[in-house]
Amino acid sequence: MVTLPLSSQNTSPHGRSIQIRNVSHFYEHSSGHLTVLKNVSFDVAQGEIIALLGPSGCGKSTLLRLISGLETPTGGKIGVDGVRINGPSPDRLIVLQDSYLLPWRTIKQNVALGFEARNLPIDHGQIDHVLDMVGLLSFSGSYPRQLSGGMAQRATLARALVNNPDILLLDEPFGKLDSLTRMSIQNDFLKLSQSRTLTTLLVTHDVEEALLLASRIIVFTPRPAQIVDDFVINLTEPRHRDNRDFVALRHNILEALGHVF
Amino acid sequence: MVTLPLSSQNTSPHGRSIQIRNVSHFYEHSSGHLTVLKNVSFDVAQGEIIALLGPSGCGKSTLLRLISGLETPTGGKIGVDGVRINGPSPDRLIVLQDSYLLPWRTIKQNVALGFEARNLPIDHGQIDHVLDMVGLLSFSGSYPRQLSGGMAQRATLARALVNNPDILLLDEPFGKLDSLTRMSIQNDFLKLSQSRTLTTLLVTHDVEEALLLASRIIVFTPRPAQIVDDFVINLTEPRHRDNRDFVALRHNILEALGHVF
Amino acid sequence: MITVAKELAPHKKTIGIFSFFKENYTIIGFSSWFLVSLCSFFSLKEHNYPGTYFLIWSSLFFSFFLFLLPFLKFTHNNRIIKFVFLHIRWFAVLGFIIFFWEMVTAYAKLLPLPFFPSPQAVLNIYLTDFFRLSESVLSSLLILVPGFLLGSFLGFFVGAAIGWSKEIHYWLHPVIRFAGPLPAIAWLPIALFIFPTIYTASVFLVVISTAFPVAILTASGVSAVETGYYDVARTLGGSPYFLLRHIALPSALPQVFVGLFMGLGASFAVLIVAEMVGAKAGLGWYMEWAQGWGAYANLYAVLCLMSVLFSTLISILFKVRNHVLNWQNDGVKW
Amino acid sequence: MITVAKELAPHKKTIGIFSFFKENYTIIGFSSWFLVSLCSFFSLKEHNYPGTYFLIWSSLFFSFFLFLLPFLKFTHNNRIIKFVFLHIRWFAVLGFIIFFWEMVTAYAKLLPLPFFPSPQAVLNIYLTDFFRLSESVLSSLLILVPGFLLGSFLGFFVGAAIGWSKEIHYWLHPVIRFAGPLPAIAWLPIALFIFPTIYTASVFLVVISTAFPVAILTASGVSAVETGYYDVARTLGGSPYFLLRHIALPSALPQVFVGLFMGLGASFAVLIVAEMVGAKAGLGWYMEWAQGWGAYANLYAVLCLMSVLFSTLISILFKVRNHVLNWQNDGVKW
Amino acid sequence: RAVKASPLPFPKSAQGLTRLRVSLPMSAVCVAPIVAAEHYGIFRSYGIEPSFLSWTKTDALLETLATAKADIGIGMIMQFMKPLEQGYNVKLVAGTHGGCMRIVGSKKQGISSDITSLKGKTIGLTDINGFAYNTFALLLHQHGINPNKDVAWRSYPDPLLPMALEKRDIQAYAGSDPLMYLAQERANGDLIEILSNLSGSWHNLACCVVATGTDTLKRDRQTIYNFSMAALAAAELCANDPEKVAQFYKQYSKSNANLDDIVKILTMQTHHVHPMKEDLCNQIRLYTQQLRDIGVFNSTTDPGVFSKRITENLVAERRS
Ligand SMILES: Nc1ncnc2c1ncn2[C@@H]1O[C@H](COP(=O)(O)OP(=O)(O)OP(=O)(O)O)[C@@H](O)[C@H]1O
Ligand SMILES: Nc1ncnc2c1ncn2[C@@H]1O[C@H](COP(=O)(O)OP(=O)(O)OP(=O)(O)O)[C@@H](O)[C@H]1O
Ligand SMILES: O=[N+]([O-])[O-]
Ligand SMILES: [Mg+2]
Ligand SMILES: [Mg+2]
Repeated sequence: MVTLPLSSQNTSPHGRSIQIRNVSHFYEHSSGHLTVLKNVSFDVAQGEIIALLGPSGCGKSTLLRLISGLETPTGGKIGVDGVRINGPSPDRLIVLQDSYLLPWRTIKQNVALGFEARNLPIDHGQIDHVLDMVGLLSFSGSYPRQLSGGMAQRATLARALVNNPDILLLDEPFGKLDSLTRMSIQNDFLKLSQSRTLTTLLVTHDVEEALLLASRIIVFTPRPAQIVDDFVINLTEPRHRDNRDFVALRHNILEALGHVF
Repeated sequence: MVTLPLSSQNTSPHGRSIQIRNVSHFYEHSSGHLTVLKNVSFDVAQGEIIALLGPSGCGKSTLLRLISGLETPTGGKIGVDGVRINGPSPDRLIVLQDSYLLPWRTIKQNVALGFEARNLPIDHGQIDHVLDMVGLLSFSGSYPRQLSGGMAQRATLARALVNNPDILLLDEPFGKLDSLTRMSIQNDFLKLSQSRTLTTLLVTHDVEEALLLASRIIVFTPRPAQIVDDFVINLTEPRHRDNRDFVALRHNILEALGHVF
Repeated sequence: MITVAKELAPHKKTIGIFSFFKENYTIIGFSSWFLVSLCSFFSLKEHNYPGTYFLIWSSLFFSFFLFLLPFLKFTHNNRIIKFVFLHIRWFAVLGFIIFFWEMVTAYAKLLPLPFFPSPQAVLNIYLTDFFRLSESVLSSLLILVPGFLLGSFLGFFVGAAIGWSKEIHYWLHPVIRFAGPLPAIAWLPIALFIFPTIYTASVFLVVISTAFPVAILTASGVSAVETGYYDVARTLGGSPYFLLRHIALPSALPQVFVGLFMGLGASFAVLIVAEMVGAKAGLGWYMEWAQGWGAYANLYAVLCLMSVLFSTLISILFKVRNHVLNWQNDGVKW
Repeated sequence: MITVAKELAPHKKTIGIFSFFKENYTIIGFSSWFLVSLCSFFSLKEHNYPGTYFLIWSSLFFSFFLFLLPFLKFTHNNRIIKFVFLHIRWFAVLGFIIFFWEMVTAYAKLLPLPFFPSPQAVLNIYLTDFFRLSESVLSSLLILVPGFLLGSFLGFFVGAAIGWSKEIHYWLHPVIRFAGPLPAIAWLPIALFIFPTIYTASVFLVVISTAFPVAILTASGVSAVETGYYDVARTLGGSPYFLLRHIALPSALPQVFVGLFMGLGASFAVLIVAEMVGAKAGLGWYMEWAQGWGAYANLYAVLCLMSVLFSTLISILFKVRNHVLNWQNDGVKW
Repeated sequence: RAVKASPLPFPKSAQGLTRLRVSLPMSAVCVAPIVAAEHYGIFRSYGIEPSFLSWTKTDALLETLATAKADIGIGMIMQFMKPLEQGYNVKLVAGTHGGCMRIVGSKKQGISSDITSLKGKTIGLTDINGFAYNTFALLLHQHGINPNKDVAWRSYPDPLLPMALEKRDIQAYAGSDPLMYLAQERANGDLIEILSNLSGSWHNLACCVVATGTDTLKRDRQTIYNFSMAALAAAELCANDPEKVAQFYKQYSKSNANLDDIVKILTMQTHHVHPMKEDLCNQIRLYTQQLRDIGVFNSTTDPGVFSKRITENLVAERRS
């Protein structure tokens, strides 16, 4: 792994590769520090889909928050295209674990939030297109409280996708969907990310989902999260659950997780 | 299928088998009826674990609510051990899709709710035992808002199990758990239901979960829900995902669902 | 809940309110109001003034309206008839209450006058003193409305500032904590001292009695916003102003309306007291005037008028709230 | 958020409040209070009464306390010192405000007396009129506390009944909607008429001014309970009483406390007005008395006392709420 | 209506005197003759032993009479008028004296004895709708000044009125004696009398009246008549020898007025005005007319009918 020099100024307009160098993080609690990440280092190449697996509470969401710039690591550096990040940016969007749809806005207004936040004209065509993709076009006038958990999750995804980010940080984005909807959304997502050479970090609990979507799978220890294993996935496309290599990889990954557990 | 005569008086103290006869149900909306179930008939033998599969919004949760007695079907009859049910009963517990932990009670106090509701002395030993089983013993003093979605789901399960019901109606009880916790809880649940000859109806979106746990799988059409298929599962125990019959059954069930979809 | 309107089959609704018992209530209602009419007719000899005629005719009209109600149900389905049907039991009982009141005052004279006037005497005030009463309502509204609006804005902005900025919170929160609980009425001597006219002093009192609860509740609301919403807006590129305008304030609105509700209630109280001090018109002035002349019928008339007016103003506030917060459905009910 | 206390490593906290700027504020605070002391010392010739001595000594003491504060920080960590450190900037500015007030009144005499008394003149009231002031506080509390408690219980039970029972809602909701917005002060003539003594009439007014908002908010709270909670309790075998007692009421408590907050605020207002009318002691009476005699120092003294007292009462209410609703953390902040 | 059992007569004292409970404002100087009359044995000579209940608020006066807690009520005529219109069940039987209220204004602030100088000014009061307001609303109206539009009224506790005048918040104030009298004394000639209910066409009108319940009249008209005559005798005593009355009354005076002041006030008040019978009725007709004109009374109230209805001609009835 080559350590890139990370400078503080923004040289590339569109970041696509991510560098994570020796990142550590702790939270301050009333009575002391809680270390959540410990010396995590890895690189993400442009267009990669990396799945992050690890036990509950190990620090996966924290890592995504750090990369998004919502929080600053207490140790180490995070860069995009070799430039150290400095706060959140709409080029590098995070979809949080909880949906946080604004309850006072309709679904469509929620999806339009990115345009408004950046003072851009609202692209209604694009919004409708994305809503259609996640199967919520007929709900664009509904309020979040009228949606099921799975629908809210899809709306959150749409709210991010509509902004055409270069990097997408997804925190268990399909966790609340039923199996059929999940399959269809996973397919759509795969197509989308292939066509746009989107760089994606995907936190998931579902090993099969990771195997179906990711080009690399990183497995973490329990808190404080450290990398246990880093699987590069070279399955024949289209991937299929019953494929032999698939089943073998699942075994290995579950074992890595199991050791962890 | 033999139609049992359903009398209105309670003859058997412990109901374990369930009879569902021609059950239909509609909800009244401001502008008309919304039919959710249409002529659903099936029987559940004592000790069976039946998984109910079907597309989102088809009426699975409604069926469980009807069996629990929280709602009365607008058509047809539901019986337990041949006796028509008449409102909810602690012998026949439902675990709702949303956790509904009382936010003003600690987890332990939430689990003790059943004892209090029936004016029974609180069995602290039993509560701790069940909390331990779902891995929440160290959280017994926490309030629901301090729990993650998965933990809340486990607490809800504990709140039902502590009452030793004869019939358990579970509405996607493991949906929010991470894969490892889910596996461990599924195993515990399997052991528990075998040792106690518990009769279980399990709504799930996860076909593999259904195949791992159920003795029968019933697949429904979209709303109004009607039975499409009824699979009896005779896999070699312990069941395993990579088993040939398992894979074949999964195919068939997904097909049944797919047709539906 | 998922919208299902599209798939709903239209069906004939069985309307429960047209049931046997409800129809019986129309008969009971008819009887009670007819009795009121009869009783007030016989009181005409001693109570020969407009209020009595009005009571006779209006109760007669209403009793026959109730009598005809069951026959109207299939022909009409308009809002008034629905409303009356929904409250039919109340109307029936109300008829008996007024009949009873009529009996013990105008007819049997069991209670001493002028303390316990008859219904027609109170009604008569509305007819004969209409001009002064409406002048009073107008005059009170001229204090209340600008004061409430000004106070709402002031409270909202101060509250938003306190909830949003740690620095402003540091400096203003102690002020609010100590000055806020002081009832606006306690400011009266100071207000009269500072302000040139009673009108401006009264408006000032309404302003502060509204501004304080609104500020406290707005500050609570803004500071209780879930950080997740801010996170979402920040990643999407929102500026601090965007966060305040599009996240903090809308999210605090339910609390703001609780504050407005409190403030409006407090305004009524302070309005009445301020007007008692020296206004030339207004509901508080009228109350004081009626009390000063020992005109009890006028006193009760203005109390009823006040209760209807204030109730209506609160209803308007809640209408506005329900419109603004149509995405919320578990707030305070009115 | 998940409890992590067990796994936390203990560590030495870097306490931000002991920063450079904060220490400078202690010097500024010291100076301002020292100036107050000095200025009041030079006013002794013309203001030779207990209030001035008290002001001299207390501001001197406080200024030296602030001066020593930076040296105390390592030896002590008690609550008072923490509190002062936290509010050090406020105390510094407060010193300047009082110094300024002192200058324009006692020293430079720029403002006309008796309308603008000096700080020592106001302080003097507390020292010389201590007995009557404490009698007034006591007398007001004797109206307020029983009235508020009674009103709370009444409002809670009526509200619970309205929220719980459709039938009770049908009959009582219109009454609440019309009588509720009427400020309790409007009941004053009637209360004085019905109740034998001013004391009972005042308590009655406090009762209704508390009961109405509590009833409205309790009813809202009970009727807004999510049905899912009822479902859970019903399947577990809960009786209707169990549902009311263990689901509806606890779930409505946050709303009930908003109602109690509103009611307490309204009680203060009604208390003051009721006492102005004809009581022989009490804070409202004292205010009226002070105003009547043009005793502005007394007026400001009683206003300050009222603001501290009322603020304390509300703080107590919020302490109780935070204790009862320790499971909730997004309610109204005080 | 069912015929009521004949009511009980008034109780007698040990000396055979009829006991009467009289509600009156003890601290108002104008009732001094009544209070003194008891001391000087006038009531005894009419066979009456009165006990005095003091009232301070109109409600209290009205209520004691309505609920028969007192047999006789003495108060300002204006306190009775509106309740009587609304059916208050008492009769006015006599007037006790003429005016006792005045408006005084500050010369420094441009007030002169000309009533029109009040236009656009603010008048201070102790009670915004007390009987001072009620009285002067009428009088101002009579002098062509609209009491609601041409002047402003503002209430202050009575010790604060001079302060308010000094602050120029008000230019005049209205009230009853001894307050007005004392204020004038203190003001070194700045305060000038503008209007009183002794002035102009009101000169011979009664200010305070004796009222009694209709049921009380049925019990014993003779005693009520005797009381009225005693009150008249007391008023005559006062008119002729105010010093004698003041001497005894001094102890009841609320304000720190000295004997001389009380005498002067008593002299100013017209204690020889004490109408009964038709005179009283006519005076009330006049008041009624004026109350109607300023909108306190309903326009449908007929002054002639009303004044007959609410007064009782004790002498005429005595013969039957
Ligand atoms: N803002 C915060 N302040 C303090 N502690 C936090 C904060 N956010 C998270 N934590 C703690 O940090 C640890 C890691 O949290 P994180 O959400 O990153 O885990 P995760 O791997 O995403 O877990 P899950 O799979 O359950 O989503 C947890 O123990 C959590 O309690
Ligand atoms: N109380 C209710 N009143 C009116 N309509 C309802 C009610 N409960 C459910 N519905 C409607 O009935 C339909 C079936 O709901 P149900 O919850 O039974 O579906 P489900 O199969 O459990 O779906 P999911 O898999 O999403 O949980 C839905 O369209 C829903 O909107
Ligand atoms: O503040 N409220 O809970 O409505
Ligand atoms: Mg996470
Ligand atoms: Mg469901």
